[in-house]
Amino acid sequence: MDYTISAPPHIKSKFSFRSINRAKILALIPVSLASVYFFGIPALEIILVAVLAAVATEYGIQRIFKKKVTIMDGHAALIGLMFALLTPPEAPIWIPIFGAFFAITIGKHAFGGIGSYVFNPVLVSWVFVRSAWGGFMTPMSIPNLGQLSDLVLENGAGLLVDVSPILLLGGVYLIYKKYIEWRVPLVFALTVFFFNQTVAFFSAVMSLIQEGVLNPLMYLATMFIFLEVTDELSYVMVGIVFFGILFLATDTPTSPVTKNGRLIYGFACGLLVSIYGYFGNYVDGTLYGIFLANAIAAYIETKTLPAMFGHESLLESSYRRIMKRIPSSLKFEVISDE
Amino acid sequence: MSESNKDTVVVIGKLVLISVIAALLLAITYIPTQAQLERNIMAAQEAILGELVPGAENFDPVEGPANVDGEREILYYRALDGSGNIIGYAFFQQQTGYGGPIMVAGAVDASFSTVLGMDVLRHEETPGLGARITTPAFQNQFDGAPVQQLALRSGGGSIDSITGATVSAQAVVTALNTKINQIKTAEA
Amino acid sequence: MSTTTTFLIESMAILGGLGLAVGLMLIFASKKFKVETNPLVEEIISVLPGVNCGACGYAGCSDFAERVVNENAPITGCPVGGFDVAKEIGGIMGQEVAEGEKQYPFIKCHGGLNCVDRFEYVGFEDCKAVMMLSDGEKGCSYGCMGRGTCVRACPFDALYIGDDRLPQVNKYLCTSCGLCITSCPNDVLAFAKESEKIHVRCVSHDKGKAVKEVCTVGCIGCKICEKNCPEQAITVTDFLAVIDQDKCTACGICVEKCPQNTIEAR
Amino acid sequence: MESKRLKTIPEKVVIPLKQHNGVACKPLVKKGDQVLIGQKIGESVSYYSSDVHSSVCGEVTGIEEAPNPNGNKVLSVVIKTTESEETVAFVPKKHPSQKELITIMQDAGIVEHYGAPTHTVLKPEGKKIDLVLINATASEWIGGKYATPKEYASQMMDALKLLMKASGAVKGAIIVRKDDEDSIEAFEGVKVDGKALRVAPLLGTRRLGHYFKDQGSNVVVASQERVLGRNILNFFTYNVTGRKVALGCNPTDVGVAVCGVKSAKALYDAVHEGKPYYETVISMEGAVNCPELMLVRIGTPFKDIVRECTFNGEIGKIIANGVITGIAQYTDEVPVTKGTTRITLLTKEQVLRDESLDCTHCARCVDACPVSLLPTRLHVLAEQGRFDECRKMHIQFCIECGRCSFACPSKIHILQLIRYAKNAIEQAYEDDTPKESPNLKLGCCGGE
Amino acid sequence: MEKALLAIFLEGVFIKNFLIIQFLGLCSFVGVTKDVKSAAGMAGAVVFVMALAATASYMIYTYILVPTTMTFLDLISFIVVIAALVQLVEFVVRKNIPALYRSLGIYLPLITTNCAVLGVVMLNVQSEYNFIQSVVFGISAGIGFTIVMLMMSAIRERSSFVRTPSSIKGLPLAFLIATMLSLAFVNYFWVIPI
Amino acid sequence: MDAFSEFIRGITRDNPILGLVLGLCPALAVTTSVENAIGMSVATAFVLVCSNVFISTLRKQIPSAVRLPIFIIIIATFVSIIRMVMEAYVPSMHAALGIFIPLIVVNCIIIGRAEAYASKNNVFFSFVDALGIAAGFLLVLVLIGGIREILGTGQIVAFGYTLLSLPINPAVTTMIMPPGAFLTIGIIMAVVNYQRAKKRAKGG
Ligand SMILES: Cc1cc2nc3c(=O)[nH]c(=O)nc-3n(C[C@H](O)[C@H](O)[C@H](O)COP(=O)(O)O)c2cc1C
Ligand SMILES: Cc1cc2nc3c(=O)[nH]c(=O)nc-3n(C[C@H](O)[C@H](O)[C@H](O)COP(=O)(O)O)c2cc1C
Ligand SMILES: Cc1cc2nc3c(=O)[nH]c(=O)nc-3n(C[C@H](O)[C@H](O)[C@H](O)COP(=O)(O)O)c2cc1C
Ligand SMILES: Cc1cc2nc3c(=O)[nH]c(=O)nc-3n(C[C@H](O)[C@H](O)[C@H](O)CO)c2cc1C
Ligand code: SF4
Ligand code: SF4
Ligand code: SF4
Ligand code: SF4
Ligand code: FES
Repeated sequence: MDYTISAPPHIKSKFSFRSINRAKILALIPVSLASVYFFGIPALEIILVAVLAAVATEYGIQRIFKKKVTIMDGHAALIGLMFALLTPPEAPIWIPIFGAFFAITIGKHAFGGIGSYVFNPVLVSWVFVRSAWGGFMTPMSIPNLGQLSDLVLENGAGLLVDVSPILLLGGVYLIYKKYIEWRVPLVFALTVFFFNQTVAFFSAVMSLIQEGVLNPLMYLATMFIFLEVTDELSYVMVGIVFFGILFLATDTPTSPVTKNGRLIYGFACGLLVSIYGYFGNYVDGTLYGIFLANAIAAYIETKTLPAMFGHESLLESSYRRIMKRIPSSLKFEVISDE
Repeated sequence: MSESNKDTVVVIGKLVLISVIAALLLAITYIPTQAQLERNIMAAQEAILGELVPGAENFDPVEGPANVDGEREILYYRALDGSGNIIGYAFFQQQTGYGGPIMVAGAVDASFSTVLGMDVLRHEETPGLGARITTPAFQNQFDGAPVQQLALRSGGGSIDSITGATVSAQAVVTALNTKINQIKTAEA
Repeated sequence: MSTTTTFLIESMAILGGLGLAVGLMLIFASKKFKVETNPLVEEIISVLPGVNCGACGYAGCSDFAERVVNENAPITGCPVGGFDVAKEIGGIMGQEVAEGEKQYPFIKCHGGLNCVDRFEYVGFEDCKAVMMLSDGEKGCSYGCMGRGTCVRACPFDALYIGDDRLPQVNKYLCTSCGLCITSCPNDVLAFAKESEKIHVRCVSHDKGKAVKEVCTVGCIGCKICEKNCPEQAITVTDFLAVIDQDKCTACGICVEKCPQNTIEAR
Repeated sequence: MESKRLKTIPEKVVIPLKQHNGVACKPLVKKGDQVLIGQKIGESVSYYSSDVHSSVCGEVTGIEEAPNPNGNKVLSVVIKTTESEETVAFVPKKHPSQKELITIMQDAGIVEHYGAPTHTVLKPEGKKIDLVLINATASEWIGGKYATPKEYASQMMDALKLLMKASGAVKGAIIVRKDDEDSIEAFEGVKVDGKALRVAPLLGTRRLGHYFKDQGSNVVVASQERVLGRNILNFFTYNVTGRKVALGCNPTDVGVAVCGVKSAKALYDAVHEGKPYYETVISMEGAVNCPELMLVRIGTPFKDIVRECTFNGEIGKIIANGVITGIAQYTDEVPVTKGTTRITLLTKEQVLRDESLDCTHCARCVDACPVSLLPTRLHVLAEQGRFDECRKMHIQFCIECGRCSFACPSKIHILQLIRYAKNAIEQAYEDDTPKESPNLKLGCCGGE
Repeated sequence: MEKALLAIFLEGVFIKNFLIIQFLGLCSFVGVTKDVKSAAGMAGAVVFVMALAATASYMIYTYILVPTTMTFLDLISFIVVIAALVQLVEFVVRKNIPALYRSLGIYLPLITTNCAVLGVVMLNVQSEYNFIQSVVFGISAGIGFTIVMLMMSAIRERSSFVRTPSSIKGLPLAFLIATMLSLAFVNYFWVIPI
Repeated sequence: MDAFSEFIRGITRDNPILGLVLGLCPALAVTTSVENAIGMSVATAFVLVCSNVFISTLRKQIPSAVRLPIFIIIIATFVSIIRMVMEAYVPSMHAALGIFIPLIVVNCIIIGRAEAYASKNNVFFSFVDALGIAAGFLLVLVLIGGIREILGTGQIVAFGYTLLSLPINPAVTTMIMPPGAFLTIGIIMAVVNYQRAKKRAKGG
């Protein structure tokens, strides 16, 4: 047994499931700390209890079914933490316990564990808990804040995660560092942005019509609304939406694997979230919307598989037409050492 | 060929025979059950009216104008005591809830100040959520509730809504309010 | 006529009329769109296990059913269904079947931990995958590599790799489909009947010295068993003992005599 | 860096009789025979075969199946060496004709390092070659190794002319790597037919055709990014010439012959120095203290080379060629062959032993794949033995570049599984040559 | 009852989705959703039969049963008509599109006993829809059925690439997925104001 | 063939829900409470028994070409009868089961049994088979209904009696909503599968 043999390649990238989970947890630490600061001890309790419950459940299940114990990969802890952040601070303490338990058992392991689940375990659990005990999951309290703007410190009713949108931008850093894939969050964010700005645009046009304005320049000028932070847009600038875009929609097992599929999925997320948000609110809307998008992800995937022999989809042929213009030497980019 | 034609006739004959027997059986069941059904409805309405206005001896239906077919719809009932005095008004009203129409029965006293009671006849609400409008806990709130207070607590009234089912509770309250106002106008 | 009687007759007329119409339509359609099918095929499909494993040698259960009806494929052809299914198919086809003895895969190598490894392997856990990178991980190029290609080939979860790094068969789950046997790149597996008690658990044709270097339980071709067998059931060819199961009486002498403990009674 | 000859002569050499794709050579010696350096010991038996020469003086101790760097055992001549340096002269004809050049190549055993005998690349049956390329992008270390840079450049130019003559092509080019400044400097101003050449950058649609016209010459030197992978020849050809070569076809199908620097140099040596292909330059990589280039005799067991280097730590993995596509060896007895460009050594600590986790559908492999396959699907289908579905998902088009395996955070052995499935498919379907790539639309064999 | 067509439509497709909220047609839902192709075929067949059945039953109900006050014969006449229709379709498909017949195989006759088809018909009667409303309801129920069949089958197809515990593989997994689809629909679509 | 084992088979191996996986719609739709589950099972049992007996009596007379239409007419007749009777005499139960009473017609169990059993066996065994299947149906429905009701409302109330109540407060409302039905049956099936696999591996 002198040497090791294995198939090539003999080196692998530094990313691992574990490092990705750890990075995500790290990125969520700032907002967790802020929520403890503003909501006080209940928030701390919820976070600790949810993480502990998730890890303990994972350990228990893996022991009972005689599987390898994988609590050290950080996935269970991440699920627990994410559930906790989606809980309102005044929820009774058994809510995060049950939520973490349900997420790990039904959401994760019933489907087969890491990578095998089709629905984000956090969302599975959250939606179940929300529909079972709606009253406890409705955000009530308003964190006691100073005069900071909404984007830095959210001044509305909230779940723990709603404390501060800006503190969630660690997720953007993770995208930059390639811990998180970029297509879904980008298209998601753009869709939400344009949906709301378009709504604002149309309502502005409608009000002009009602006022009987005839000057076409006035109508043209409403285009500038796309550059403003409209009321509609400001409803979206809340922690939960940022969290959904950066951390929930980007959960890889629940999004399509094809490149085009991911673009469509991001669009679907954005649309579903915006529609719900338009009629209802963005707290439920973000979570229900992404959950529903999870359900159609598989279908998107089957429809965006690489084309069959000799056939090309519309999307691909236009893609190819664009690619033709790009210098061919750029296409086979050399693998660099990251 | 003629053999198979004969077969065909037999087959179809048997099919028709079975159909006819089925029809006979059904018709025979239909006649008594239909009669029972009509009795059920009458009894249910009477029972409910009686429950809502316990002291009433008699219910006098007030009918609306005749429609094209010459039928008159019963708008509400005057509840009369033994001596023929009006002690209240009872009514049925349909209102759209969360899952579909809700048929509410209600009664109000003669001075339109106090609700005498409320009951739900038919509904399609979610079991466990909206369906709780049929529970005594919800319905008892209406017994003797002042008409001015007839609104959900969130709307400044005295009625507690059901967790997770505001729409259903609101529908019941709206039904009562609408009809009471209607009767008040009609009687004034 | 009373209203009740009218009512009854009317209802009978309506439903009778409907029945007539439907009947006529169906009869017409069934003649117009007639397609010949063999109901026997459907019946056989319904008794087959429906795993579509192809162990019968045909393209799935329905193909097998069709062949049984149309091409006289053997009614005992489904190894998964075994005797029970064969009997049912026999019932449908009007044939008799006699029950044969059940066979299970037998692991002809006892190397496992007793056999040295030549290198450390990191990669896809599969014997064929190892074979693609080298000519096997074990010192003995004939033996079981214990990476479980057979385990993954079994559609019924009947195999698992035991603590000795050799595959084990769960008899209750095994359906004798033989897929594991064809999957093994080293031909380590073979069917053996329950009644066959004595087995040589080695497949190495290497010379005794070479075997001894790598494996403590391999057959070294010393012929002691051949000499001691009272029934002359054992012959050593090409440095490997082979037992003729027809002659073997399971006396167990060879088991005792084998210096390498290669022969086993079970 | 100077390339230096291995200090000691190995005790024995193992010379495989098949160091090329095609038919194995027939041994010309038998056990007990004495052989000299450069003596032909294996003779080609068909056009798709190339001769094998002894690299040492000594006695043949056996002709047996011996471990080969490709992982299998191959019939090889084992020679016990003596100190003598007696050489058999290889006298090529002066000013050979096209036909004679082809014969010289086969006689001198010149083989591309990826396997094809060079003469079959230049003169493929039934196809006409109009352009010869020397790909110097993969091996920048060769610049200045055989000689000084300028000498190297002029040798390559000579080799290119020989190659063009052998193939009958009118045009030829040497492609160097864009960031390989040594080579670019060496080739800058090389004179061809009295005209000084400039190294032309290949950019966008400015491919070779443009520079042939621009420089008014039939021979150019161009620079180009490096492409990695198994079917890189096709991409290389496409990038350089714009001619599309379907996966499963060869550049020769579109009239292009692609040769490597090593075979070009070997051809130069054979024609001008009378030396058949029995020595080659390899580099040492990985845990080696001083990565060095070495001129080694073909057939030298790895252990003799390894012994001459120093290491940081205990050797855990010996890889023939590089870390991305190289093959790990279970023994250090394997010999250097004409296909060996490099020996990579990893210490026990450097060896990856990560356990494969379940696929998380993170799609990093999908993003990494240069031919737009879905490795995330392929590896599962391969593992589950669903090979038919693998075919439906175009597994044949995988160029085995290994980027997917590299990228996978779950450390799944994707490429290995893909090869596993391809192997099974090859066995199940005799002729499974892909004719057209669905994703890249590289066209058919011979088609534009 | 007067009801906007859009409301009927949205209700039929989403809010009261036949499969995952009303529990109509579950047998085919768990039986024929192992791959997208056959799910699509089955859904197509169901939608087709639904449309035919809704029309035919509306005619029978309005022009035969109501005038003769024989409404108590509704169930039996509807089911006979549906059965006949399905068998007719089966004959035609088997003769003219054998490929489709082979892939749908035993499921065509199953449509007869598919709750969704009879469900549309009975709900039409129960809700006292007029002809246009009946047709819109039938179509929307069909679309809702198809959407969920496709979602379900795509998810189940994908599930064959992952490691589901063996005792959950198959039907239990199908029900777990249905749980999630149901949770998603129930919670999401109630926001649509109608 | 003995009657008792035929009966038991309907509960175990040929259990309509867990074994044959037929008739799922009513099994999920009406099991919001034990009471509804019992009501539904009884109605189904009535139709199942009557149609099985009727069909096996007539089995020699039924021409195979129009077998299915005739079965359906027979079944639909009994369903219509039970529907009218329930509407008249137990109106509240009728209202609770709603559209699923007429849908008994298309309950795959009934037509399946007619096809697979009653048309091939004599009256007595058809009767026993129907009883067994009906019992199996009842048991599973009551199990699902029980789980959903106790978790979903915190108590089990049937026919005016509180059979069981839990100190769970507040109850898991989702369990009596549609997702709860799928979740319950999914988990029940998984447990059954797990037990079966375990038994099989041990040679049972
Ligand atoms: C805000 C933030 C910044 C991070 N910055 C880096 C970084 O610059 N480089 C990096 O490799 N990982 C970064 N990470 C990820 C983790 O710190 C860490 O790399 C990971 O847990 C383990 O990575 P390893 O596999 O390289 O050890 C960052 C994470 C967060 C939340
Ligand atoms: C991810 C990865 C990518 C690599 N890409 C390149 C590359 O683009 N170019 C390169 O010269 N070497 C690359 N290498 C190193 C090669 O594997 C090889 O060892 C080295 O390039 C020498 O190859 P050569 O002899 O063909 O020049 C890469 C290594 C890794 C780990
Ligand atoms: C002309 C030419 C042809 C090549 N053909 C192959 C080939 O067929 N297979 C292959 O694995 N690599 C081929 N290569 C790639 C290089 O040989 C590469 O350096 C070698 O495989 C080791 O590289 P690595 O260090 O990146 O693993 C070819 C390179 C050149 C220049
Ligand atoms: C599955 C589900 C069922 C619901 N059922 C009802 C209901 O029956 N009655 C009601 O008023 N609201 C119902 N709602 C709406 C909701 O719980 C509640 O009305 C709002 O949260 C506050 O008005 C339901 C919501 C969901 C998700
Ligand atoms: S028996 Fe064969 S397939 Fe099974 S583990 Fe051993 S070598 Fe592998
Ligand atoms: S152990 Fe072998 S023979 Fe038995 S069922 Fe499994 S694959 Fe078939
Ligand atoms: S599948 Fe993997 S090895 Fe094959 S071409 Fe794509 S990335 Fe390279
Ligand atoms: S990179 Fe690995 S984990 Fe990610 S999708 Fe590909 S195979 Fe799966
Ligand atoms: S019971 Fe509804 S489709 Fe079978």
